[in-house]
Amino acid sequence: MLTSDEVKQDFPIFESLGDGYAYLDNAATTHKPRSVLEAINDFYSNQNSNVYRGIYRLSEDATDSYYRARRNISDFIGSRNPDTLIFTRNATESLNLVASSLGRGLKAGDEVLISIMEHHSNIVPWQLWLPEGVKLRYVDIDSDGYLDMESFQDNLNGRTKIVSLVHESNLLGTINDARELSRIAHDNGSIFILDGAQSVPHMPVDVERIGCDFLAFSGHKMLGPMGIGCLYGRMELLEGMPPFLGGGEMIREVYRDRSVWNDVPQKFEAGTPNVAGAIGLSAAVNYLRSYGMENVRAHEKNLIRKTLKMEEESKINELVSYGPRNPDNRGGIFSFNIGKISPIDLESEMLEQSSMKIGSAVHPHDVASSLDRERIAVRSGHHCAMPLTHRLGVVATSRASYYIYNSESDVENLFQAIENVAVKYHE
Amino acid sequence: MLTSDEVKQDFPIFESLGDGYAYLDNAATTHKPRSVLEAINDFYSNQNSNVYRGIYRLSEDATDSYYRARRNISDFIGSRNPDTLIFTRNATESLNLVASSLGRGLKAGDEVLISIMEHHSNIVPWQLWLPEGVKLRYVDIDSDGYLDMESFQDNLNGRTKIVSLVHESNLLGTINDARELSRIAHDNGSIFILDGAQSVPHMPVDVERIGCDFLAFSGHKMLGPMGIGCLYGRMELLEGMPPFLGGGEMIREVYRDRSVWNDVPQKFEAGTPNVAGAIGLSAAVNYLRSYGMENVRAHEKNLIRKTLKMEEESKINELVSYGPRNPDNRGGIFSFNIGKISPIDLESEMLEQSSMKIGSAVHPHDVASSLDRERIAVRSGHHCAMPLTHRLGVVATSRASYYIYNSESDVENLFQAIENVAVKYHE
Amino acid sequence: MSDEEINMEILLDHYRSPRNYGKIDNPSVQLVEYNPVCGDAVQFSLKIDNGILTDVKFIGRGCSVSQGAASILTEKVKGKSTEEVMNIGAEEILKNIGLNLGPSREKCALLSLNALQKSVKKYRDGKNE
Amino acid sequence: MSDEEINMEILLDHYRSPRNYGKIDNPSVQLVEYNPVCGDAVQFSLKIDNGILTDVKFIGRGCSVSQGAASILTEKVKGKSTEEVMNIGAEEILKNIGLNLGPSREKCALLSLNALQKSVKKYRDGKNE
Ligand SMILES: Cc1ncc(COP(=O)(O)O)c(C=O)c1O
Ligand SMILES: Cc1ncc(COP(=O)(O)O)c(C=O)c1O
Repeated sequence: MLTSDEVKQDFPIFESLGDGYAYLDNAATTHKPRSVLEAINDFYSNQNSNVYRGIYRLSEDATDSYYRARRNISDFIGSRNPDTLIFTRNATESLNLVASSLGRGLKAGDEVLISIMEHHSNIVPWQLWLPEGVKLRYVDIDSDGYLDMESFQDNLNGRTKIVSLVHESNLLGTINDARELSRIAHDNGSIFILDGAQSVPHMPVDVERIGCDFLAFSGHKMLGPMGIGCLYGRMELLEGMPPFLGGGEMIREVYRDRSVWNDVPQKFEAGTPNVAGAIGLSAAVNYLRSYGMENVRAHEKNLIRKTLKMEEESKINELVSYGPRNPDNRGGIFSFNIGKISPIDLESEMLEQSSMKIGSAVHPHDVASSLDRERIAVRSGHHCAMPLTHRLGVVATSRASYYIYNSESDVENLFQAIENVAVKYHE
Repeated sequence: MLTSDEVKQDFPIFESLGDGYAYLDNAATTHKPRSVLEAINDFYSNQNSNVYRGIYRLSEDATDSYYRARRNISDFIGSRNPDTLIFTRNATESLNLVASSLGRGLKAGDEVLISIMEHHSNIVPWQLWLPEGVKLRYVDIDSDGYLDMESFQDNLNGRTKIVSLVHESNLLGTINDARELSRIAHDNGSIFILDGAQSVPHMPVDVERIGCDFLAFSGHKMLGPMGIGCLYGRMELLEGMPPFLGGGEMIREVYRDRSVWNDVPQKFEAGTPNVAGAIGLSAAVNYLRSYGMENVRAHEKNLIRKTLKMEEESKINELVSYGPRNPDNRGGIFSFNIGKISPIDLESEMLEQSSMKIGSAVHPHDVASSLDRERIAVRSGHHCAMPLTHRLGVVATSRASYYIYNSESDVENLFQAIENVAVKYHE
Repeated sequence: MSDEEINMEILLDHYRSPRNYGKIDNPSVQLVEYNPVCGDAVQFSLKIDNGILTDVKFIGRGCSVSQGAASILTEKVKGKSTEEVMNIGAEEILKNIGLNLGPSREKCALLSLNALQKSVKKYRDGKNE
Repeated sequence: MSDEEINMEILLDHYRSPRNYGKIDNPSVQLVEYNPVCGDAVQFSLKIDNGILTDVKFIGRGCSVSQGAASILTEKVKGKSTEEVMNIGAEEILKNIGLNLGPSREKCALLSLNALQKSVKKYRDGKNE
C-alpha cells in the first residue's frame, strides 16, 4: 500500500543524500516531495501577486488559489467551513495566537490546564499570562507515559477556563484520546485546544469528530514548506475574540484613533500572507491524501511496532526508552537513552565528587554525533519539552521519529548503530 | 546599466504573462527572479532540515545557511552585527513585534508619534495600546505631500517615547529624510523606528548612516519569497526588551512556572523559522546587489521623472495625482485619480440628492478594471493607508508602482490606457 | 461583440443613465448603504403597498459596477412582492449582470442587493412594532 | 587513520580516563559551570600562587566533548599565569581538539574554558575586595 522506497523517489533530497541515509528526525521537520516544490515554483512563475485587494486578473487568480488552499486544508482536518482555518507561520504562532487572544479574557485566579508532556510552544505562551494572576496547572503522566486521567480530573475545576493539550507527544509518541479529553473539558465548561503538530501529519484528524475548539499544526512537519502553519478554530469563538496582530488585511477601516476589524479569518492574518506557503501546504495535503492518512498511520505503526520489538530483543547495555508500549496508542517516535543522566541539583549535589561521573551512560549528544557518522539523523536534547524531560529524570534523550519514506531497514540500521555507540563508548 | 528588457529575462513570470504586460503593482508585491526560486528549491532538495538543535550534518548545514542568510541581509542594510536582524513573516509582523515589545514599557500618558502617511501596519499595532492610556499623535503632511516638519516639531514633546515613521510612503512615493528625522527624534530622547517596507527594496538603506533604532521590511516586496520579513534593531535595545511570542527556539530553559529567554535574535524568533524563506531573501539581496541599489534607484527615478512629465503633458480630463513633484524625493510610485470622489459624511450629506452623483469622475475601481483589460496591473483603493487617503479628501486612488523590470514603454502604455478609460467613461 | 462586451455596454449604459434615479416623496422606507473602504454608496427609497414594491428609486455614487447594478436592480424588482425580493440570491444578481467580475468587484455588484433587502427588512420590522 | 579519527581517539581517551580529575583541598578558587539545556557540568578548583596556576583539577559529567575538552584544558593550563589563561580564545581550544565539531557541539567544547576563565575572574575579584 505504501512502499517507502517508492515514496522516496518523489523526494529530491534523497537523491542528494544517497542510498541508505536514514533521516529519522521527522518530528522536527520533514522533507518535501517534488509536487510541493513544483506547486511553489508554479505559483511564483505564473500567478504571483498580492491577494485580496488587487483588481486585476493576476491578483484575483492568486486570491482564488489562496482560498482554494484554505478550503483544501480545512477539508483535510474535517472542518466544513474554510473560514475557520487561519494561516500562521507555524504551530508555535498558532498557539501564541490563541493564547494571546483568549488570554486577554482571563482574570486573576482563572486557570489554564496543560500537561507535563507539552512542547514549549504550548507552555510558554500561557506562562506569559502568569504575571496577570492566571494560574497554570499541569496534568501529570503515569509510569507508562500516558496522560494520567486521575491527575487530569484532579486539576480540572470551576476556575479552569482553558484546557490545552498535545494530541501526540513529540517525545513519548503517546497518542492522547483527544475526543475523550475534549468531552471532559467541555463537560467542565472549559475551552479545549489541541496541539496537533505531531498528529495532523501522521494520522487522520477530524476536528468535528474530536470536537476540539482549536487545533494548531505546522506545514513543514507534514511535507509542506517552512513558514506556513494553521490554526483551526470554531467560528463562534473566533468571531468573539480580539485580534492578534494589527495591520494589513486584518482591518476593514482605519481611522486615527480606532479601527474596524475584518471578518474571520482575515481578522487574524495581519500583513501580506504567505500565499506560496499555503499553496505548497495544500499540495502536501494532496500528496498525503494520495496515500490516505489511514495508510500513513498504518505504515508508521508498523515501524514503531518493529522498533519496540527490536528494542526488546536487543542486548544493548543499559538501553532505556520512554513512552507507551502499545503501538495502537503510539506514534512513530522512539526516544531512548544509553544509561541515565539525571539533571543536577546545583545546591545539594555538586560537592559530591562521586555524583558527577556519568558512569557507563553515553550522553545523547554523543549518540547523535556517532549516529550521524553512520548516516543516521536523529535528534538529541530535550526536544523542546524540558519539563517532560526532567519529569523523566534525565537531562536529555535521543529521538528517532519516522515518516512515510522510512523503512524497516532504517529501523534495523538504527539499532545496529546504537549498538555500535554503546560498544565504542563503553570499551 | 540596467536594461529592463534584460532584467525581465530573469523572471519566469514574464514568460507566462507574455510580451507587453505591464506589472505596475510592485508596492504590493514583486516578482521573483529565477535565482531566488532556485535557491529555495536547492535548499529543499539538498539541505532541508530544522536548524539549531540537530547534531547531524544536514541540520548543521541548514543552521549555517540560515546564519549566512542573516549575515548577508543584515550586511545589505548596513548593520555590522548579523544578530541585530530578526526574521519575521513580513514588515507587518516586524512592526507588531517592536510595538508589542516596546509597548509593554509604555505608561498611561506616554506618547507615540507616527504620521498621517503611515501604512496601517504602522498605525494599528500602536492603536492596540490606546486602551492603556497611551496617546497616538500624527505628523501631518504639507500640500506637496511632504512630511510637515513644523507639525513634526509641534507634536514632539517630553512624553514622546517613540517616533515611528515610514521611509517611503506607499501612496505618495514621498521619500522622507530618515537621517534628519532620526536625529530630531533622538535629540528629543525618543526611540526612532523606520518602516522601510518601500525603501529597502528600492534604494540604498544604511541603518548606521541613518541612525535608526529599528527598521522593518518585507522580503516579498524586494524580489524575495512571501512569508519572510525582517526587523533590524539596535542590540542594546533588543537585549533589554521582553520577548514577543513564546515557544520553540526563543527560550533556553523552561520550567513549570518560568522560562529563561535565549539570546537575541533567537529570543524574538519563536518556533521553527522559515529557513527557506531567509535563504530565498538572501538570494534576492544578491540579485539586487548585482545591479547595485544606486542603479535600482536611478532606474526608478528615471521612470517617475518620465511619469510626471507625461502627466504634465497629457490632456486627460480631470487627471489628478498626489505626492512630491521632485524625483529626488520621490520613489517610483504614482497615485492618481480621474476626478475627485470624496468620502461621504453619512450624517450630513446623504439626504442631498445632488451630492451623491460623482459627476465626471471615474471610480478607481473602474480604472483598475479597465487597465487590467489592457494588460496593465495597477492597484486601486486606499492602499492600506486610509487616514492618508481621507486626508487627501478622496475615497480611493489608483496607483502604479515601478521596479527594475519596468520600462519607459510601460509608462507610455499606462498613460495611453488612462486616456482610454477617461474617454470611455466620459463618452 | 462578445456577450461579455455587450453586457459591459449594458452596465455602462445603466451607469451613465441610471434608471429610477432619485427619491420617492413619502417613501414607505428609506435606507443608505455605504462601503467606506471604496466609497461606494446607494440610498434606496421604496413605496410598498400590500406587500408589493409599487415604486423603487435609488440615488448613489461609486463605481460603474455598484451603480449600474443598482439601476439594473430597480428595474428588476419593481412590482415584485417583498417576499420575492428577500429571496433574490447573490448568484442571480451576478448572472443578471453577466460579467466575469472577479471576487473583488462582486462586492460592488452586491452592494445594492444588500441595501434593498435591508430596506425591506427595516420596513417589515417597523410594521411589526 | 585520518587526523580526525586520531583526534577523536585522543578526545575519547581523555573522556574515558580524565586527567586532573578531582578536587583540590583548600583551593584558591572553586566554581561550577552547568548547561541545563544538555546537562553538561564541570567544576574547577584551582591553586594559584603568585598569579600562576600551580594546580588545576576538575570534576564533571556530560558528553565526551565537554568532558574530554575539560581534561585536555587542565593539561594545557597547568603552570600558566592567570593572564595567559584569560587570553585563551575559543579558536585555540577548538583547534587544539582538532575535530570538525559543528556549531552545536562547539558549545560543549567551550564549556570548560568558560568555567576556567570565570574561576580566574572570581579569584581576581576576590583579591580586589
Ligand atoms: C507537539 C509540538 N507542538 C508544537 C511544535 C512547534 O512546531 P513549530 O516549531 O513548527 O512551531 C512542535 C514541533 O517541534 C511539536 O512537536
Ligand atoms: C509602507 C509600508 N509598510 C508596511 C507594509 C506592510 O507590508 P507587509 O504586508 O509585507 O507586511 C507595506 C506594504 O504594503 C508598506 O507599503
